[in-house]
Amino acid sequence: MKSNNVLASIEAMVFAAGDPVEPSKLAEVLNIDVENVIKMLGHLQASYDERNSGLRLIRIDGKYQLCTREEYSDEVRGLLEIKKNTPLSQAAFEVLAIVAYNKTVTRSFIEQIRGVDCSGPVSNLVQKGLIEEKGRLDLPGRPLVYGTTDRFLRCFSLNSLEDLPDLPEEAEQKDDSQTSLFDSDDKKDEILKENTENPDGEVTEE
Amino acid sequence: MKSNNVLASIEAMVFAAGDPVEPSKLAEVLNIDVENVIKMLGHLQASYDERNSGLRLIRIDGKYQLCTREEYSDEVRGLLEIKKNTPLSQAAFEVLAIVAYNKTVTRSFIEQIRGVDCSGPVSNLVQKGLIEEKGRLDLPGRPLVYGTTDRFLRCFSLNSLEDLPDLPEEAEQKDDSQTSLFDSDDKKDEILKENTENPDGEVTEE
Amino acid sequence: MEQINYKIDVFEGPMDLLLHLISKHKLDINDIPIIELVNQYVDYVRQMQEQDFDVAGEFLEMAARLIYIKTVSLLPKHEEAEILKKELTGELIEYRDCKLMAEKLSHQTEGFDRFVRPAQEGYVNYSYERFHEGEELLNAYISAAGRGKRKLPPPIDSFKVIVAKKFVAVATKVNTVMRKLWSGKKVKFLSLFEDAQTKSDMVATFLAVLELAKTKRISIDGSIENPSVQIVNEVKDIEK
Repeated sequence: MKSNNVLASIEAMVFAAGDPVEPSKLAEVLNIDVENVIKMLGHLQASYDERNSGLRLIRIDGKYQLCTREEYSDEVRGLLEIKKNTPLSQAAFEVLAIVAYNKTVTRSFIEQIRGVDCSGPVSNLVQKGLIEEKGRLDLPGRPLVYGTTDRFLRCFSLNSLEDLPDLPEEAEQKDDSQTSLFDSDDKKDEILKENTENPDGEVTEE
Repeated sequence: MKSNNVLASIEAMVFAAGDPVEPSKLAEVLNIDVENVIKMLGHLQASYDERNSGLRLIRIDGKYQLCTREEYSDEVRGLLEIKKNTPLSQAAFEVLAIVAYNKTVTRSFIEQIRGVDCSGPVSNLVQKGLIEEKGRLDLPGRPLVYGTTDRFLRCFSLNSLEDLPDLPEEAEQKDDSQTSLFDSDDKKDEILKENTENPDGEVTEE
Repeated sequence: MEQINYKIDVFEGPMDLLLHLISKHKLDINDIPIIELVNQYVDYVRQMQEQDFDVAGEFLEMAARLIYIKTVSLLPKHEEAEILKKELTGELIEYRDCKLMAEKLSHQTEGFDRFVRPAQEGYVNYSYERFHEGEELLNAYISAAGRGKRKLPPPIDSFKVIVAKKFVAVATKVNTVMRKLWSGKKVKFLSLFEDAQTKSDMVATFLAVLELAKTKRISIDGSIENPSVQIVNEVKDIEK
């Protein structure tokens, strides 16, 4: 490998790693001396600075990491704020609802109900602070259990999980006279209105 | 802000975002025209290529993302201790093809074409981030609808779904009595024309 | 017939197997010779069973479907058969295209060698800050869980019965029917079905009768409501 390519491959590795990387690890992968790697990292560092890149290569504790240059932190923050404020996806809403209505659940429980892998929405909700890990189940594999957070209660203006709107299935047990699929639309509106006092209504249709 | 600095701040933002970024969002933060941002992104793209960087700026579905150059995949895998790609299974490729060519589909649609249960490959592709939920159909059972992701486009080097490869000529010629799911639009017109002489043609669609 | 020695895992399902048989025997996908295809297919499925493969339900389902198409195409008026055949042809073409596209995709995977990274940390607190109504959660829950009765996928065990069910071959039924008629006496058509234990038993028996009638080894007469069947055989003729 030419030295130019070594430089580029170091750049690629440091980029993909995200976290700070030890030069010795890079040396191991490339099968070259650590001194050589450190020299290359120096070149890389200089080249980012010379061309006034928006990025820089920093050294922390002998490890190296790519990050944005502090001059642009306002812009970076601005962009990330916009991204952060994208509303919850339908998938995230459903996962959140399953966690909330069941208080504590494992991911596989959520996936069983939804019929699809839910690792994406689950970690998204954890990042947003709406659900959190509540421990592990004493089962093979010791699966993590998730529950909702105080932030969740605030975002949905709830005092506690007891305040969640009643589920229609409980309603069906109490009173199944209203479960017909053929309820007329205005009937449905009525039911929706009444739902606060009379949670028996059929509200499953959109 | 000088144009050089605009370039650097765009670089910083795209880097920090991780995911593909819409030029409109960059424009919003910088308070400049989208056209200008897109021009800058073009410059940035060229500068990564010219200096043989280990990174490149790619365009996916009108969005921009920084990623490592494929030449250095072995080194990156080595560092991240990722095994060489377990290639996708035949089933996974088939499911991807169906989802990609039809844009959004339910699992039962996929299963209808493949004639076998597809919950395994579908879940697997969701987990790999190559397809994702796009909502639910307003039908009994509220079936999930799947579509491809930006990651899918990146992994298959596509700018958008419009870039998907066409059907091979050979295949198109033989089956002109049937409307295939994968026909391009002008092909379909042809078939419609022919169908007048051959009214038995289309019986597979619901 | 040549020894069939496929490996089951080569096929993605019945459609895949059918496409394989069509190309192997150079059949015209736009005008499938259904009887030939049924025979090939059923032979293959039987091979799978003989080799102790855990034959998936889908393969048997397709066998039943093919046999049904074959049955109706043996009827004097076979418009239904034509429609069913067209339907199958359409599905096969769709699936063939799907395979072609899958093949194409599988040749452009260099993008899997590009790596990205997660968003840079430390700039933004990602805590959610929007406000919602509780109703939105209720609706989301109903969407996810259906009406609280959404059927979870049935456990694998529940398929055992179906998968393990013996697939009745028409060939064996031909022997059974012939044995019953061997005496040369007229036998009530319906009586042939008396010891049928399963639906596929009955279908196979019926097909066997049709096959035998077609090859003029038996004759069918009597009223439509209560036909009878008799062997047409040289031995009997000589005895006369």
